[in-house]
Parts: sequence; C-alpha cells; structure tokens
Amino acid sequence: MATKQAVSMQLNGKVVDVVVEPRELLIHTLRERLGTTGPHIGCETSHCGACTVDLDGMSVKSCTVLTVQCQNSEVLTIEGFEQGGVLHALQECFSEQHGLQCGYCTPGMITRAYRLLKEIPNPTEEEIRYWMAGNLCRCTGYQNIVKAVQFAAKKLATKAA
Amino acid sequence: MIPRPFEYYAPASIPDALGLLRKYGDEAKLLAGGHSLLPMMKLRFAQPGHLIDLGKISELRGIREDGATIRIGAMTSENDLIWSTLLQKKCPLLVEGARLISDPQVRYKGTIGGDICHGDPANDHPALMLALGASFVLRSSTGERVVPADGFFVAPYATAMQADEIMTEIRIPTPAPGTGFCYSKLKRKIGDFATAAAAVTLAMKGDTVSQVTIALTNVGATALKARDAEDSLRGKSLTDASIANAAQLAMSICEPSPDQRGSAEYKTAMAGEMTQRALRTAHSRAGH
Amino acid sequence: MAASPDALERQDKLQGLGVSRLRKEDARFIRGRGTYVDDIKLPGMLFGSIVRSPYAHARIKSIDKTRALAVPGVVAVLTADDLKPVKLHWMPTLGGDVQAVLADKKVCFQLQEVAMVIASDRYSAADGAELVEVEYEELPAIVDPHQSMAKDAPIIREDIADKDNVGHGKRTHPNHIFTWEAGDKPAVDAVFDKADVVIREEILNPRVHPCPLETCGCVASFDKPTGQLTVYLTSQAPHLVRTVVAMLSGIPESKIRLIGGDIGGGFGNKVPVYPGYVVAIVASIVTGVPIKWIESRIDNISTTGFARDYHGVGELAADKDGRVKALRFTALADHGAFNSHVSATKLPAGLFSICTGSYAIPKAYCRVDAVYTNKAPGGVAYRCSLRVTEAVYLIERMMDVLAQKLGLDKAEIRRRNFVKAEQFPYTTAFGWTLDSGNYHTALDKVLKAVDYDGLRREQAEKRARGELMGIGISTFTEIVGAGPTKVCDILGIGLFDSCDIRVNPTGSAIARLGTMSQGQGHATTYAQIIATELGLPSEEIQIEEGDTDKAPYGAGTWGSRSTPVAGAAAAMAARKIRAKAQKIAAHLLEVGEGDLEWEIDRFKVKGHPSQSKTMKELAMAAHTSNLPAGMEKGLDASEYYDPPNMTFPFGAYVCVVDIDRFTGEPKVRRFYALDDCGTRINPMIIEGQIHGGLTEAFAVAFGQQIPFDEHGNHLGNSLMDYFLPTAVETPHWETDHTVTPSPHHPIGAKGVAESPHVGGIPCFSNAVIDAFAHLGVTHMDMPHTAYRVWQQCKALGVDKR
Amino acid sequence: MKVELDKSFPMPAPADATWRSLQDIEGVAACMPGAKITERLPNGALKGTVTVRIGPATMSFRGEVEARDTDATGQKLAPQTLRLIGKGTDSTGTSGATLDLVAHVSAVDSTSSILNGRSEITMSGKAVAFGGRMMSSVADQILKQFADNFAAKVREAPAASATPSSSTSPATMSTPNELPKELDGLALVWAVIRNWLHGMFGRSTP
Repeated sequence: MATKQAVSMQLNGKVVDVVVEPRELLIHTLRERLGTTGPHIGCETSHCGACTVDLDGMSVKSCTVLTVQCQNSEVLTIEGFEQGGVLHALQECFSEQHGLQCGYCTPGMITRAYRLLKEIPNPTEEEIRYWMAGNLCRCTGYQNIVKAVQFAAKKLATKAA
Repeated sequence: MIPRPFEYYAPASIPDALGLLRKYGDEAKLLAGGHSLLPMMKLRFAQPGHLIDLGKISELRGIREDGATIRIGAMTSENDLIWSTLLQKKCPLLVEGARLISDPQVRYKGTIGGDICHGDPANDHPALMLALGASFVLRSSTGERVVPADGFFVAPYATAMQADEIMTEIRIPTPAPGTGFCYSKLKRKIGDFATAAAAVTLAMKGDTVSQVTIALTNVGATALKARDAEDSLRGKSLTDASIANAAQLAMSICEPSPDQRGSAEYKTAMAGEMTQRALRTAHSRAGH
Repeated sequence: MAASPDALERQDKLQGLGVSRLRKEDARFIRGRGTYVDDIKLPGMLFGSIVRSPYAHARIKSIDKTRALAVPGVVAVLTADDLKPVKLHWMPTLGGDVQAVLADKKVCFQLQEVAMVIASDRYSAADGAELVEVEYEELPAIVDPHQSMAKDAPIIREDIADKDNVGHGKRTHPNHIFTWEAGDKPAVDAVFDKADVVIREEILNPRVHPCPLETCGCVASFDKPTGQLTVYLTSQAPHLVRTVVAMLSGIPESKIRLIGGDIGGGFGNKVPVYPGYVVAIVASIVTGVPIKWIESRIDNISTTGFARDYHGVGELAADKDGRVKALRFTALADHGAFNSHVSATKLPAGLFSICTGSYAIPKAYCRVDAVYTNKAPGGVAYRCSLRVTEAVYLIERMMDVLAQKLGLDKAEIRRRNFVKAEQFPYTTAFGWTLDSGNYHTALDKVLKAVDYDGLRREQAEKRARGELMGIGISTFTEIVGAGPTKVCDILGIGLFDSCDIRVNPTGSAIARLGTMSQGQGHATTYAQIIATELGLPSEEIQIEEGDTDKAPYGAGTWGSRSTPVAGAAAAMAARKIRAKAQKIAAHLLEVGEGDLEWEIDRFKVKGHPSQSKTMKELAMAAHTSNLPAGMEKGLDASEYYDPPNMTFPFGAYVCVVDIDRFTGEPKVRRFYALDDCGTRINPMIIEGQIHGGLTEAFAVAFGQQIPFDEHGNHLGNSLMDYFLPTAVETPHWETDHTVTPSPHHPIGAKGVAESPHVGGIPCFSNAVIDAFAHLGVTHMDMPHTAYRVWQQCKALGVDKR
Repeated sequence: MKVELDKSFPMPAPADATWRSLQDIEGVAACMPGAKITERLPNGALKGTVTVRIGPATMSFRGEVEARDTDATGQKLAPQTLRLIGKGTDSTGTSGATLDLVAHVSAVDSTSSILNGRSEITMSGKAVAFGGRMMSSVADQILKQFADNFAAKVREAPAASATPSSSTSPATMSTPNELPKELDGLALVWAVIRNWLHGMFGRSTP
C-alpha cells in the first residue's frame, strides 16, 4: 500500500479536499468520492472521451489522469455548467438540436465543446468535427452534435454582444 | 483497469527530479503526459514503484526562437505546438504533424518530449524530428549533453537516453524561409497510429532540389531516415519518375510488422505512397 | 375539413403524434444527472471483479485463492465450486441452452468467466483478481465454424455431448446446435434446374460487436431479513431477466425487483443474461450486502453479446430479363461456445426468412446450420431484429450480383422485382405477410433526389480515367415488432407487450410499459401517442419503464419492437380510457354515446359543438359520484398487446463512394436515406435514430470485426483496433421519408431504429463493390478497410500510378 | 498464436561435449534470457520464472519446464536429441505461453558441432490480443540469444564432466556466470509487449 496523499482542488468552483492513494484515477475520485457522476467511464483506455472534464483550461480524459496530479487544479465537470438555475447554452442546444440519445457521452461532449468554443468561438462544421474527435458517440452519428455546437456558438455570441 | 500501487512525486525543479531519479533508480519512471504510461499501468503491464511527474516543472515548457534555432521545452504539449504562432510561421511541419497525433484531449496532455523519449516507432515525433534535423538536450545530475535525433532512436522503446537522464529541450534548426514541408499520414481513424507516414522537408533552387529530408513512421523498428531516397533527389528536378524512384528507395528500408492495420507488404507500399504524397505537397509549398 | 384556429391551437398544445417534440429525457442528461448502473452506490456495497481465462479452450486443473484472499479488502473469491451447492454454476440462456456462470471444470472461450473476487472497492478487487492462480491444461480450439462439425473435431460442450437436442431439433454432432429450414426446397431446386440464369455468391457477415458506450454491469442487493432481491442492471429486457433469475434462484418473481435505470446504449448487447449479473446476485445472497459488477471495455467486446458471424451462400435463379424466379440461401452460423442469445423458440434462426426482401420471388428456400466454436457466445445483436441484417445483406447483395451478371442497371433490376404497391398485403414465399409498402415510389424519389443518371454518367467518365467511384443502392424491407405470440416466444413467454395508464383527477396521467429505453426517447414518444389518443397534453403524461415492480410485464426493447408492440399497447390502453370517458361524457351531457364525436381533446355533441366535455373534465368526473349507474370509479386501463403481425418498414438508400486506389481508402461522398416507417410519431427522434443507425452501419461496413487467431486469441478487442468512428470519419447523412402506414397497427406506425443499420450496411457494400464492378468484381467481404480494398486494387492491378 | 522456428547454430565443442551440456536441463534453462529456476519437482520437471523488463513494461511468466524422451508423435527421440516442454502464465493470469523445443546435436569435427533447434512457441491471452504477430522475428532473436548463451556455456564446460546428476539441488544449479541474469531486450515477451504497446498505448507520451 502506497502512501496516501492529500489533494486539494477546486471542483466546479468549490474547494474540495481528498486523501487518496497515488494510483487513484481522477474519474474515480470524481465519481466515487465527490459525487460528480456526470463524467462516465466508457473505455478506460482514453479513447472514448466519456470521462472528459475540464482541468486547468484543458479538456482531459479523467480516466488517464491521477488525482494526485490535480493538486491546486481547477476542475469543471458537467455538474458545474448550470449557473443559478440557468443552463449553459451548450446544454440548451444539445437538447434543442437532439444532440443526445442515451446520454452517456453527453457530459463529456458538452464539456469538450465548452473548451472548444473558448478556443474557437465560431467554428465551422469541419472544425467542430476535428476538434470533437476525442469523444465517441454511438447513438447520434454526430450530425446533431455538430448542429448543437454551432447553435451554441451563435447563442453565446449573441449573449456576449 | 486499475494500476498497482506506487509512490508519487511532483518535483518543482529539474535538479529535484534528477535527485529522485537517482534515488529510486530502476524502480522509478518519469511521467510526462501519461497517455502511454498510465494505460500500461492500468493494464498492469507496467508497475513502477515510484512515479516522478514532470508536470510541475515550468521550465520544461515553452517554445522560443534563439538565433537560428527553435527551442522547445520537452514538456510542451502537442496542443501548445499546434497553437504556437512561432511554429506556425517558422516550423509548420511540426504543427501539421502535431495536428495528426491522437485526439484533442490527448494533445492537451501529451508532450513532445514524452512522445520522443518513449521510443515508439509508431509515434509521430521521431520521424518529424529526423526530418527537421532536430537534436535533444539530455540532462543528468552530472551534466548535460546534446544528442542529434539521427541516431537517437536505437530500437523499439530504446533510445540513446540513459536511465538517469531527463530530456529537457528539443532544438530544431529554423527551416530556411521557403522550405516546403509535409507530414503525410495514413491512419484508420482519429486516435490511431499511422499505418505508415512520411515527413518531408524540401527546398528548391529553381527546378532542382537543393535540400530534402524524408523520414518514415511505423514501418520499422524505429522511425527511419530514408537516406537513399533523399540522396536520389538532391540536385535533381522533381518529376513523377524521380518521385516514384525516391518512394521505391524509401520502401526498400521498410520492415514493418503486420497487424490489424495491414500486412507488411501493404505498410511498405503505403510508406512509398505517403512519401510520394509528402514530396508532392512539400514541393507545392516550397518557394521556387 | 378546415380546422378552426381554436382547434389548431388545442392540437398544438397536446404536442402529440407527428410533432418534433423535444425530449423529456434530456433535462437530466444534459446536467449529468442520469442514473446509470455505475452511478448506483448503496451502503456497504462491495465490488466484484471477474477472473477470466487466457485460453479459448482449456481444462481447469486447479484454482488457488490463497494469495487473492490475503489482499487487504478482499472478502471472498467465488468459483464454480462455490456456486455448485446452490446449483447456480450453470444458468439457462434465452436461446434454450445452458451457460456456465463460472467455468465448471473447463473454459470454452477466451476471457470466459472463471472466478469473481469480491472486495471492498474496485481497487482491491483488481488487486485480488490478478492473484487468483488458475492452472489450465490447454485444449485444441475451434475458431472456424466450418471446422466445428468435422469428424475428429474436439468436443466443445462436454456437458451436453450426449444430448441429441438442445432446444431446436435434432443434433448430428456434439458441436452442432441446430439445423433450421424454411421454404419449399424441391420446388426451388426444380426452378434452379431450368432457370435462364443462376448466380451464386459466398457472402460473410463477420463477427462484430454493438459496443454501446456504456458496458454491461449490475448492482445486486439481497436483503436477508425480507428475502427481497433488488438488482439494478443494464438490461434491455428487465422482465425477461427477472423471470430467468427467478427460475435460477428459486426466489419468487414477486420478491425480485429489477431496475433498468438509465442505459448508456444497448443495440442488442444488453438483452442476454450474463454470468456477471448472476455471480453478483449470488454473491449478494451469500454476503447479504450489495455487490456491484461493472464490465471493462475489453471484456465487453470480448465476451458479451456479439453480432453476426454468419457465413452465407446466396443463390438466385432468374429469367433473362432479370426477374427472380427462385431464391436459395444457406448460412453457417457461429454461435460461439453457448447458444446464449435471445431467440424465439420456434425461430432459432430468428427472422432470417425475411431474406426475400422487397421482391416478389415466387419460390424460396433457406437453411441455417448453427454450430458451437471456442468463441464468446451470442450472435443476435446490433440494431437488428434477429438475423434480419444477415438476410437483408444477402438479398441486397445478390440483386447487385444478378444485375451485373445480366448487364442490367442496379436500380432497374430492383424495379423489375419489387412487390408492387397494389399487391399489399403481400405474402412471401416464406409465409411472411408484408403489411404495407410502396417500393417503386420510394426508389424513384431517391434516384431523383441524387440525380442517379448524372451519377452514373460521372462514374462512366471516371472509369474512363481509371478512377474508382461506386454507387450503392439498397431497397430493403425490414421485419420488426416481435411479435405475434403464436410464432414468437422466449422460454415459452409470448412476445406481447404492455401498457398501463392511470389518469389522475386533474387530467394528468402516468403510463407504464414493459419496454426499456436505451436512448430511443420513449418517455417522449409514448406520451405523444397517448396525448393524441386521450387529448391530454403530452407534457402532463409521465412515462415509466424498466422497474419490474412498477411496470407491467413486457419483453423489453430490442428488435425495434417498442413502437410496433408497446406503442400499440399504449394506443389501445388509451382507447379503452377514451371509451370509458365517452360513456361518462354521454352521461354528463345527457345524450347517447352515439351522439358524441371526438375532437382533439373533447367529446362534442354532434350538431351542437358548444356542448362538450374535455378529457380533463371527464378525468375529474371519473373520480366523482356523478357517473353512469354501475360504472367503476377512476380512469385507468391496461393493455397487453399481442400484435396480429410484424411490421415491415422499408427504405431506399443511395450511397456514393470514391476509392483512393493507391491507399485503398474508401470515402463516402454522399449518403441519401429515405425511410418509410409508417406513421411518424416524432420526426426529430426518427431522424436521430436514422443518423445513429447509419453511423453504426458505416462502422460495420468499413471497419468493424472481432478478429481471432487460430487458437481463439483475440487480436483486436480494444477501441484502438475495434472501429468506432469519430465525428471526422462519419459521413454527413441526408434523410427523407415517405409514409405508408401499417394497416394493422393501431396508429399505423412501424419500428424504425434498425432500418438504417439493416439497410445501410448492404448499401455501403454495394457502393464499394460497384466501384470495381466494371473490372468484373461481384463481391468483396466486409469490412471494407483501406487495407482490404487496397488488396482488391492490387489484385486488379489498379494500384499503380 | 503459434510460431515455429527451425534454426541451426555452430557450437565451439565436439558433439559429445555439446550433448553433455545440453543434458544439463537447468543449465540449459539458465541460458534462456531472463529465466530463473525456482524449484525442482519430484517428477523431474523444473519450476521457474521468466522476467522481462522493457522500458516501462515488465512481464513475468511463471511456469514449468520438463524434458521428454519422445517426440510429438510419441516416437522415441533420436540419439543426442533433447525435447523440452515448457508452459507458463504471466503473473496477472491474463496471458499464457507454451514452448515445445526439440534440440539435436550433430557432429562437425573434433572442435565443433551443430546445435539444431526446432521450436514451437504458442502464446495466448491478453498479450496476443495486442499483436503477437511480431513473434516470429522476435522468437528468432530469442533463439539466437539463447544459442549464444549456450555456446558460451559449452565453451566453458569442463571437457570430461559427467552427465549432470538428477540430484542437483536448486542451490547448486549451474549458471554460466558471464550470462546476463536479466533479460533486457530481444526476448519473446518483450516483443509481445512492444507490439502491444504499438497497438494501444504508444500514444504521444510515456
């Protein structure tokens, strides 16, 4: 048994403290210790992106990040998107454009799209497909996901204006 | 899919990291972006007793130009390479290559140094480094040495780097303005390794090739520098025939392993095809 | 009749049939608040990790638990010997066979379940699992089903070696499962003997896996004091699983509660009962605490619910004008080591005999031989009603082969053979009665939309330049909605489905059904059906399914059966309520029932439209004392719907593929899909289902297969090799529709989600092969990977510059 | 996944001497890169481990090796022929390997001989899943490494040493001292892991 380490991070705007074995994966800490079960486990080999969270301004697959690597980090999961009862534009648009079916990939998709729109506020369809390619969906065929991200980009631009 | 237990360290400086490396020797492993090592640990094929995370050492990150050299910190992420205006302007081959690596999430974590040090012939940076004539700065507690990429890759997962060394920097001679370039990569899907890929830089003087480099990914025990193919083109004009001939020479050094991507014959043929495509594109991008 | 603005407004408020209503399910999913099985956390819950065999066929000589038990946190290690005293080491399958829960003396496929380590958390369970020491004696393995029935073939299933029947007729070899035939063989043979043209092609549907994004798993919780067993699990058919668990454990069904919760995609992978579920249940019964078991991705691809592995031979006899006179299809089916997949007792090869497709073929015969191999069990899965993909693939491929043989256009050959609109209902040579269809119209609409003639001209120009471009057509007929209980049952239980509706006094309602959504949007669409039938807003109709304590018995969601069967049950239950409401309305309005007419949300007195009672008013009235004499209070109804027939959705698809002859990469340039699923309940959801089905078809056609070496070792069972396309590879889909309602379904609807998968796969293949048709190629097996297509280019010498 | 190899290697000793060395099963096993014998079983079989480290990866196989005096068809072996059957599983229980080696010594002259080895290596499980197809070339290299080690042993062996007695205890097992104790590269398992890494984990960074 390896030495447990204390890790303090900001999760969806709140400071949380955990004490974990170094081998504990971020996805397990989030889901099993901190009650954020939005990010899901789909492949465990960092292919599917269902476990995507935003870590210090990066989209990462939390099945391939150790919790101990996140000391003093800022983590955003799907649970942190709704603010004061108001949904994020991406959440609205995924529903409005039917960008989800079984819902399993959705938290990872939305979280990834969030960072994409921060980096490319008005992406083309090709750009969305390229920059969302780390997230697999088995249900939608991606077409409505692309639409959802495009609509969200417009919505966010309008809000910002 | 759970790793075995290990101790974890996140040193804040290179000397601290080297100290830990010396202390734990064989039992220690360096952690860069983690997208090769952690999955192996999760499947219990790798079980280091001590994991030294280089992620908190800020001096290992960054891209700058120093005279005629581009210097890239070994822990610079693929994503940082892609968005670097310096690289986009001065070394677009590296940007093109990085864009073809894995997927967006992996590129946020994955680092250029990690990709190189892993010594995997399927990784993309080794061939890019060979094509760019890069060299690597390796530091140990006894000093620092600079090793050229050509010769660095010894065998699969074996490089010239010693167990007590840390790669700190990648140095790339800034390509001359007007140098054409291309990384042509055939893969089954996003996130896959190359079935075969070719990295090319090419400079023209009028109608003749004044400078050319060709390096291949995943068609041998290491990334391969296609010297004969390069030699065949230097000082010649670029025609369908000379390109086809260069591709043949590139294919002649390939010894790929068959797998789900295809047979050795297919991979070899694709190395030739990617070489042709990369040469054509590089030519179209080169200043004349 | 021109509807009044008021009526239109009322209609709109219902958000009923035909409206692209946004999904009710989304509210929780977009917030990350779905409840999937791995989200369930119960007090004191332990975690199970399965120890699996590295060999495809081996005898177990010994199992040593000592080191595993010494790991901190490990509570128990269960093996077959531990399950034996309670007789739970074997279980019945949904296919009439038995399957080892934990390997009993031998393993019959790689990664078969050998032991389960129970520990305080998944970390200790994993630590324990690698320390269970199992000593094996390797045996020769059968990987190729063509070798299964060889004289000296090793016997895979010693447990049933001396049984001459495993539920589906006489066996002729220890590795034989069944032989099933349909049609009139002598008559077919006679036609073939005299036909102008006969064609034959060997056509493989390789072993693939549905690979939903969520793997399988469960949380089993047995409460010793009450004897109540609660199981949260990833099941598309919770009621069927409950029945199996009851049969297996002896616990009465009334004390077993199965909860489906949210399911992260199923596609047929989550129909069977898996050993992991059973061991978790047993472990919970033994320990008295909840046990969670969650499958890894590699285990999911390797061991649970694969699809296909059908080795077909297609033969058509036709006249010189291309009119098909007879069809003879056979298939060798590799079911793996256990016959485990869901299959109707009387239809061991499922609905394979739908293989006459959309065509009026007078004589037909088919035969399927199923065998055991040392591979994981399964075969029926993947967005497909029990072998329909295999059947449709064969006929759609064969029509192309015939066209090529005769030099006919591939659209024209279809037109010449289609069942004509006026022939419906049409009974096929195999006895299926196609309920409705309009095939010519659908095909013509699609050809016009894509400018088919223009595409053929472009193709001719490209061929002249040595370029490879293919145009694929698929005009498929699906068979969904299992099914009429006279032909369809599982373990003797008929495949009816059910709906139970309760209308509250204020006019809201709750409906519970025997199906189980895995992303299809049932909570949205069932409410739309009921909304239109009852005139109550769909927003106020709550749908529940998947909890066996609440929902009425039903066979679950697979084979596109939800709309055809449970959707019909919903409409029928609603009609019972409306009939009762009509009586109440007549009573309140003091007129005869016959004096009333229904309009959107109310009964009106004919000729006196101002005299009316809305359904909301009637709902309240049903809970008062002012009811017709002798009438029961309340406004509830249930329906157990036994469909009179299957439904037969159809479609016409066109795909355009460009092939890079130097790398072999096929690129789908265009895909146009016209689907006819009868009455359309929610066009938005239908379109979403079609996008998804086409994407899965694309994956099957262009990359998926589960490869093995000759010893039964997996060669590509992770997501690196197993092809799940990303947004980059996935083509853009164009969708279209016609509407030909089902005459026997209460609202005229047919299933739809499988059509794009079933019809899409042959369309892609036909396009790829069409690119080589001018070079004499009539068939290429899937998957059409760059490597395989390049091999074809190379064989033809077109890979050279 | 099965690989068959048939290779011949020159030995720096006459046939009799080479044959004597070959009969020292434990010594032969010790020539296997990375191998360690841990126990002699009553039936004459040996228990041992093969541990391989490559870069970040380690795989450890546990198993048994025993000598047989008949070939695969049950025929008595020819003179100066040895058959070894080995099998094992890796320490996580997820991969298996078997080896069937027939080694035959033939005379050349008074100072040299030829060792011919025909081997059949079969791999199972997780390791194969990620690409045992490189096995052939690597098994080749292993055999060569083994032959080098064995040649060194033959060179060292005292000319007239008796056939090793079966009572040799593990503590006194002969191990040629100049041989590497741990395999560091071109071994079978190594290759499997290497290919496995290719297949799956050789992403951008370690």
